[in-house]
Amino acid sequence: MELYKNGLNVPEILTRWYESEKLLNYGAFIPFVGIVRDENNISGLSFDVYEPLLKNWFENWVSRAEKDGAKLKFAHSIGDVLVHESSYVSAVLSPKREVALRLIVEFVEDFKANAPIWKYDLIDSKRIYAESRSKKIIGSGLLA
Amino acid sequence: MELYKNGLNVPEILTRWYESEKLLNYGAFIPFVGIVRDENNISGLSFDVYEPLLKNWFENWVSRAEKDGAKLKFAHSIGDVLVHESSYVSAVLSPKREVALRLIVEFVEDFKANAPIWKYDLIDSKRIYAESRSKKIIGSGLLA
Amino acid sequence: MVKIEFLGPINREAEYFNIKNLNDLAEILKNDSELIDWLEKSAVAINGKLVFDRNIELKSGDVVAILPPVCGG
Amino acid sequence: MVKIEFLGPINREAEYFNIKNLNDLAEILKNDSELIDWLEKSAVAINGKLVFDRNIELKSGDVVAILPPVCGG
Repeated sequence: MELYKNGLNVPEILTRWYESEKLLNYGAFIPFVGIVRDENNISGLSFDVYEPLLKNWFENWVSRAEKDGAKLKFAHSIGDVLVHESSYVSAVLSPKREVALRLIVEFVEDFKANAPIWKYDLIDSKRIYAESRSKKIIGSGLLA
Repeated sequence: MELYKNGLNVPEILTRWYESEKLLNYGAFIPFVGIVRDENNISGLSFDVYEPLLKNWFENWVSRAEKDGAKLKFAHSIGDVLVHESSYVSAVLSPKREVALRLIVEFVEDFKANAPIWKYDLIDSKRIYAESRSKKIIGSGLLA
Repeated sequence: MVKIEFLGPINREAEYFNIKNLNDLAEILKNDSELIDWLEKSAVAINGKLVFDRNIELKSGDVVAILPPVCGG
Repeated sequence: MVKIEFLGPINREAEYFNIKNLNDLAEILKNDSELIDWLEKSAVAINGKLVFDRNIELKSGDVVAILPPVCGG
């Protein structure tokens, strides 16, 4: 798991992951790159991350992928990421194409639903919580 | 569509695709990289390509993706590709994550089933048609 | 003392309480009008692990995190 | 003349025939014992497009490709 302040260096990350894994006999390498879109008059997005739980969430996914003989990679931004920069890169490596395609879908969808990361729109230099796009984590309401 | 003799330069391809598309307001970039596995005592794989039909097949997919607001990329090897090198890279770009995840699965699966590419195992410097892993193209048997 | 962290958009300094479990914490926090809306939509982690039971015993040094709705990527 | 290409593992030089459609081609090729197994599992393209009808009219200069089972990637 890799966390970086501000936008990600996508070519560096993808090249490093590919070069470090290509001799390990995985047949399929499927990255997912999230790029900040120019929309809603934002100048960018900003992110808070709760690292202890994120680490835990990711390690659970690593174990789950290992049972399928697959490996996962994950990088995310902290702080401001401007429009057309990237805030999120993950990847699945697997001996089997079918497993890799299934896992990248499941992993990215679960990331969206449960990774402890908070998103803000950057508008007029202000940080506005993206509440309507946010999702309650499983188990929410425990203290209500 | 890009065809190359022998193994692909994956970092160059992914970097070029990312850099050329990142300003075009796609939110998700999902590459698929196929790496030749060390198995069955092969030294590598070898490929024949029928370029006129491949071009046609790919252009149909480009049109289909455009209807969803998405873009497709495709690179493949011709000739010999050694173990741990890559023979196939494709990618989907889309404003929406869900569309990109769906398309990469559909595109890669249809590629496997219908792209006019023939695969051979390289064993003891001989080229052996990978018949048992090959699939009949839709419409096969027309002349039988 | 148990440390309570309010994450992301709750935007509030951590606080320390002498509590035995999450029932105690709920009793304290429900009187805080700033927090009441957040509690309904927030999950809870103890020492970096999500929990789903208010009766889990807390000890001094534990860290409880209040996790509002998320949106990574 | 219509050019017939035998692709991939069929591993055979192209041939030229004076034919009006794929029925004519099937008549010629079915007598070739080397090809008979390939025809059952091969698809057919005319000028780079897959076809599914043996009655499509062929004209001189057309290229017919015989496409055995594929496995890209």
